[in-house]
Amino acid sequence: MDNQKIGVYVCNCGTNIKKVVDCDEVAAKALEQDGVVCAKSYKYMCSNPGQEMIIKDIKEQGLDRVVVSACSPRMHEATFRGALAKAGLNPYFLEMANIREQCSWVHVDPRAATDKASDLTRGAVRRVVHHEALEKRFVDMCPATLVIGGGITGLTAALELAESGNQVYLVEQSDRLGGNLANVDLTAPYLDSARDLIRERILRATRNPNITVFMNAKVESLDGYVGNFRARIAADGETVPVEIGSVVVATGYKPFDASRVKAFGHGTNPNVITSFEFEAMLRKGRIVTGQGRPPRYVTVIHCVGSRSEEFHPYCSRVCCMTALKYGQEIKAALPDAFVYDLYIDMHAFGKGCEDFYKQASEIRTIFMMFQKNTAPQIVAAGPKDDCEMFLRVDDKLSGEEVDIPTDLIVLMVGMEAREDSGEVARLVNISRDKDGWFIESHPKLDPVATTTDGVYIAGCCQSPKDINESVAQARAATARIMAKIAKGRIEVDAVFAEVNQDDCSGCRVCNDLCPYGAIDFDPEAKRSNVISAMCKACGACVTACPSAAIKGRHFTDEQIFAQIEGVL
Amino acid sequence: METAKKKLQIALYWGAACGGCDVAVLDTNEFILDVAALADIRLWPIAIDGKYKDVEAMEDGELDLVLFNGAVRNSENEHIAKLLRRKSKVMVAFGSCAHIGGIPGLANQVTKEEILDRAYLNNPSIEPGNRTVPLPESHVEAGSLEIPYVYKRVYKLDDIVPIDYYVPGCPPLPAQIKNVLVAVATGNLPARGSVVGAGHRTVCDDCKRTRNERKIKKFYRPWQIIQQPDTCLLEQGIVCAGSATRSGCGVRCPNSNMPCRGCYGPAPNVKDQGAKIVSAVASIVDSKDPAEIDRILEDIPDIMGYAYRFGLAASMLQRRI
Amino acid sequence: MAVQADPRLVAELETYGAQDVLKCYHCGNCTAVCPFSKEPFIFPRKSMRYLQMGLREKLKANLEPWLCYYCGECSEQCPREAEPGETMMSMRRWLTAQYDFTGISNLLYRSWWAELAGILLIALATGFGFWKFGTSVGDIHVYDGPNAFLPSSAIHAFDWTMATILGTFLLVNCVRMWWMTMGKDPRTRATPGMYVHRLGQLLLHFFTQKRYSECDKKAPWRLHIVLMLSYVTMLVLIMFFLPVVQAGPAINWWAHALGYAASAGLIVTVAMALVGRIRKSQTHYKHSHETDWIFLAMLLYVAVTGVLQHALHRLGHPYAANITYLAHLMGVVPMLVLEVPFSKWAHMCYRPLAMYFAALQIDVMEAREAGAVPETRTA
Amino acid sequence: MANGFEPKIVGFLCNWCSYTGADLAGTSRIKYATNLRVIRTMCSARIDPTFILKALLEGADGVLICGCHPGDCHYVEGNYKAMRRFPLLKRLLDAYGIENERVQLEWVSASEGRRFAEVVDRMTEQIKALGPCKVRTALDFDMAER
Repeated sequence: MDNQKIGVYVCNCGTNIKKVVDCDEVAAKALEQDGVVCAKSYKYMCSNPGQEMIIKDIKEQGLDRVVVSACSPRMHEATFRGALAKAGLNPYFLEMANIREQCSWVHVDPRAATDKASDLTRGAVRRVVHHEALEKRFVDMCPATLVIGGGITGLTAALELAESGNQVYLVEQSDRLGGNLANVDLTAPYLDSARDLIRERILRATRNPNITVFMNAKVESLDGYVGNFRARIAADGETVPVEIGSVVVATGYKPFDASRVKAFGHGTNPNVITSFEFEAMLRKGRIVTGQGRPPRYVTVIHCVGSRSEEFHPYCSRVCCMTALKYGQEIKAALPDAFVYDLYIDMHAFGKGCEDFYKQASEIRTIFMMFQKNTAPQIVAAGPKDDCEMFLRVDDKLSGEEVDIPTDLIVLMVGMEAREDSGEVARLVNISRDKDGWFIESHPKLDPVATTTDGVYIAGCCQSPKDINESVAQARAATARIMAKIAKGRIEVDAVFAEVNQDDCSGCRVCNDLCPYGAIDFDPEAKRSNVISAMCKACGACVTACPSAAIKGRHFTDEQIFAQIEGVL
Repeated sequence: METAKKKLQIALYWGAACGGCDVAVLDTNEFILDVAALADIRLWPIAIDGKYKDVEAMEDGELDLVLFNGAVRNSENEHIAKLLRRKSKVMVAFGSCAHIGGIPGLANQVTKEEILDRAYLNNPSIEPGNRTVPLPESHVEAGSLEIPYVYKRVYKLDDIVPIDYYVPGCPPLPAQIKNVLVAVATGNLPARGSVVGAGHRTVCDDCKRTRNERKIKKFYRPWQIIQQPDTCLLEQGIVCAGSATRSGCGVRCPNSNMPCRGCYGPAPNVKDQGAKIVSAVASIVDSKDPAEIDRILEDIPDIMGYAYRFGLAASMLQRRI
Repeated sequence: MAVQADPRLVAELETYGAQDVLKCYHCGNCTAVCPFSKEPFIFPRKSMRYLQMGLREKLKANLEPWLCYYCGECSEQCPREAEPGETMMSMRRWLTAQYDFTGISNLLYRSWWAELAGILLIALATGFGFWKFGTSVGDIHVYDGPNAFLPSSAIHAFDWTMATILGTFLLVNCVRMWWMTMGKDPRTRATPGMYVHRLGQLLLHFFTQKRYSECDKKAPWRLHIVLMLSYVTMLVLIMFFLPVVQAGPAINWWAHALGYAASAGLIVTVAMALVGRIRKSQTHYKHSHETDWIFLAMLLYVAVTGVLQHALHRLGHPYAANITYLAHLMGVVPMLVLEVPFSKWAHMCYRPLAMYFAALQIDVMEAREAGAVPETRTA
Repeated sequence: MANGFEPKIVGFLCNWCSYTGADLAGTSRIKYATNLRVIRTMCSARIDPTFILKALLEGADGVLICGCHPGDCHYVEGNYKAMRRFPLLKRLLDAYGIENERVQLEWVSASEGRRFAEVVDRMTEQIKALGPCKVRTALDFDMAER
């Protein structure tokens, strides 16, 4: 440890870091540290010239440890590890100090920010001294995949995989395939029939010999790790164990319960229906009021349960275009009917959607804008009025409170996370956001992977989305899976916990702490052991081990102690 | 046993200690006679007479071995420790107090003033109105009398003088004492700074009780529960420090149906024994509800007493601030 | 107070020339680009909104269509091609019909064949009447002086009679306009002092269309002012100096010079407007309601026949001049009867009145605010 | 008191939630106090009570422990382990005479950049009010003078 040669690289990130942090000073201070043989400040460390600089120094100056003070390691740790590897150095001899996201971007005082950056860099230098060379591990990749959810997303994923020759276990909770889309009439904005879209896929899926469909089924348990999962599927009163390499979660969404919005009286007023109830009418080909006659005035209300403080703050994304579609479908069926469209904001961002919005105007949909967090009020009609009721709207565009004649109200119910999303999340070990949607690995760069290797999310279980987006995600997930299948074996992280058998006394404190069951106890030897392939490196056992016999690789006590000393 | 060219010169002394370590040396039974035959015991207040000036008269390094038990609590402890260090080739911190502060170390939770107050002023056994407090220096007719000066806190021995070896235990297991003496006699010693006369794992390694599932819903003090004789005490909710305590004691306490209190100090790689006990014991509490967790943990009284029964002076933070 | 929406209003306005009203999605570009859109008269977006929602009463009380001169910039900027400019135009037509108590206006705007039939009917009646009258009092071969076929004194008297009748109709409609926009709503009631104070506005806008000149595009204003001044000159000459104008055959330059200039102005501007509408050369010419064509055609016809009868008389063809004069009258009378109180011509009153009322509404608002501020604070 | 005193706070942050939340505060350019020095762990379950003692020993004026909200752990239930250890650790620290506010446990999710900034600001203010932590000076003093 005494003869280590550490290189410290302070990134300016253009001006992102430099405008607050004196990068030259950080580098100069780093150079005073024991073991640091070179310290440089550079415009963009992540750029090719930046990486080349590190590689060159490793080769020419014989660096054996590298500290990069730059952005968050969540951003570029992989980049710089790659640079180390390219220079022939074990990639784990890298440590990053986060002086952008957690320093220059959040502070304004250059003196304090520079001091903090120096402290963080010192912590990294002290830590990297204790880094050890770690080797990547490889495990076999089972080519079968478990797809949870038989909606358009799950079906697409299953077909994509099966038609490439891979075994798929498709688990559907209900007694039919097709999911929510099976309840829809036409789709926006091109007015294709949902039935056509879904039926063909169901047929192909049920006929494909590579797909085993489990109906009325549930995944009871999922163990193992990427490439080597074991699931138990409960269907028809029995439990089927399957071995799979990957999991696609495509559990979809649940329509918002409109009766929760008391003002509309859904469930008590027969002329107030949800978009899904209206779809059923459209599929039957008969639009009627609760009184059984064709409506003269139909009012479509957007954002029921969405974009509201009381219910869900997010936009459900598909309701706006669906509402416009209703204008088209109503006018086609009842040319003399008036269609009111009550919205908060019109979200018409998809391909063809702005045109579709314009078309809705052209066919004389009457648009009204109401205030967020308010609900239009139903007002009784008088005997002389030719409508069932009035809807009182505080129209934002005119500032007027307007009573609009209405026979039938269609509530555009938003999407919400299914009640069982928490259960599913625990089952496959992924996280949910505050609204219950599953969280992706990276919102921009890794939208279908999750923080659990080998588990992918696609479609509306991740967040509300359109059919095309769901299908795209299903295909993205399958592409990721097939890439792994093609390789045959997969690399797993070299970071995991290991029990030093010489130190373990078999106290078994750690045994029940592992959520992955990766700790094995040998009753003969009275020693515990971590099965490294199953370990996800949380470190719970490392911390609990009262005899410090478990080492959390890359997060050892020594490394963290050194970092504590360094930052203070 | 081979006769040395020259008899081994040894001394045994005590600092802030109870005397148990000295008794433990005697507990080696007949072996002590071998020791006497093998070595010149130059100082051992509990067994033979000896004065400071005898020690002061020795050449530096004249003693081959000093077994110093007890922590450092006052100026006398420090003085004699430094003196013996100078006169000895090998100085061993003998027993928990010298090793890690021991029971006296628990006094680091309170101030010297609080201790004096409790011991000499406000205590039910003190006659009301008695305000006698020992002073470092008293003036009497014959002149000035001095007694050792009590320090503000307790130090483990190596805070005061460099130590060559540590023999843990409260007291050290007689069998281990034998091993140490034999090792010194034969020169078969490990690297300086090592713990000798102990194992390198934890008490659990030697414990015969069976260990199964680690999930605790309730903690008990030993007298609150009827024990399963063959089952791990911790598993039964009795806070046992065995899993966080260096092995070598012979599992004396758990074998006597009492939980380990940690006298052998932390396991070799552990930096802070109490923190590890806290971490291990709390980890296996079987609840996810903060209120319930609090309730369960409340059954552990006196956390310092459990975490640092012997090791407070050697813990990271060493004392109450 | 909630107001009731009438989804049928848009369709109603469409018969007045409104187009693509529902395409508007209220981005407000039109309002942003309009040089006249200022608090409290924010248009055309708000008027579009009232119309889309079918707030009939709101629209009736609305002065804003009259504050617009249709430069067309709003329609040009509209991302939805919702034609706000043309919608404002159609609202002016609709408002004209609303102000009119007879219902004639409504009929004329909604049915071009009714208008044509009306014109034809009045023309025939006029022709027949004057023929009977001319042949009974004079000789068709005599244009001027004793025994003249259509003596200027008689025509003069007829003009004044007609002006009185039409003026009455127009006045009633103007009063109705006042009621709808100012009188009905207690919040827009101005004090007599305010009415006197702002009277200058009425005259200013009547004679100069000062506001029109403030549009970013100046050419339409120029054309309009020439046309309007030519018309007014002609009106003054005819109403007050008809005997002088008609006397001859010698040319009386002090009167005739004005007449020639006015005639030339009329013919040229009307022709330009017609060509513009045919070619759709500018935004405000893009959409032409039937009434626009009829109005321009009649104006051109009247100007041309007026000039022609004058020329024939001066050139010494009294017979031809009289026949042309009769034809001229057959155009003038229906044009004035239908246009002045019931159609396009009425805007010469409504527009300056609207400017006047708008100024008053601002006064009322300011007065109310000045008085109301402390009240709301304590409340 | 402690005029101009700028405490040093060591933060142990879970990689998946609070560390990401701290990154989010950065990408959102939310400003907060400069006193925190972050050490990343993969899970709050890895945050050993020893680390907290070590930080205090090395002169930290405060220690912030952040994990995922209960029920939302990347490692299923690692944060519950942190939750269980914390009260016992607090009792230990209390016995050591360490003020309650010096060591805090907060649940901050990956989406709570603003909350993270608020937690840091609040804690910095609390520790500024407390003044410097005396552990380091006390132990140095012990060695200099008995």
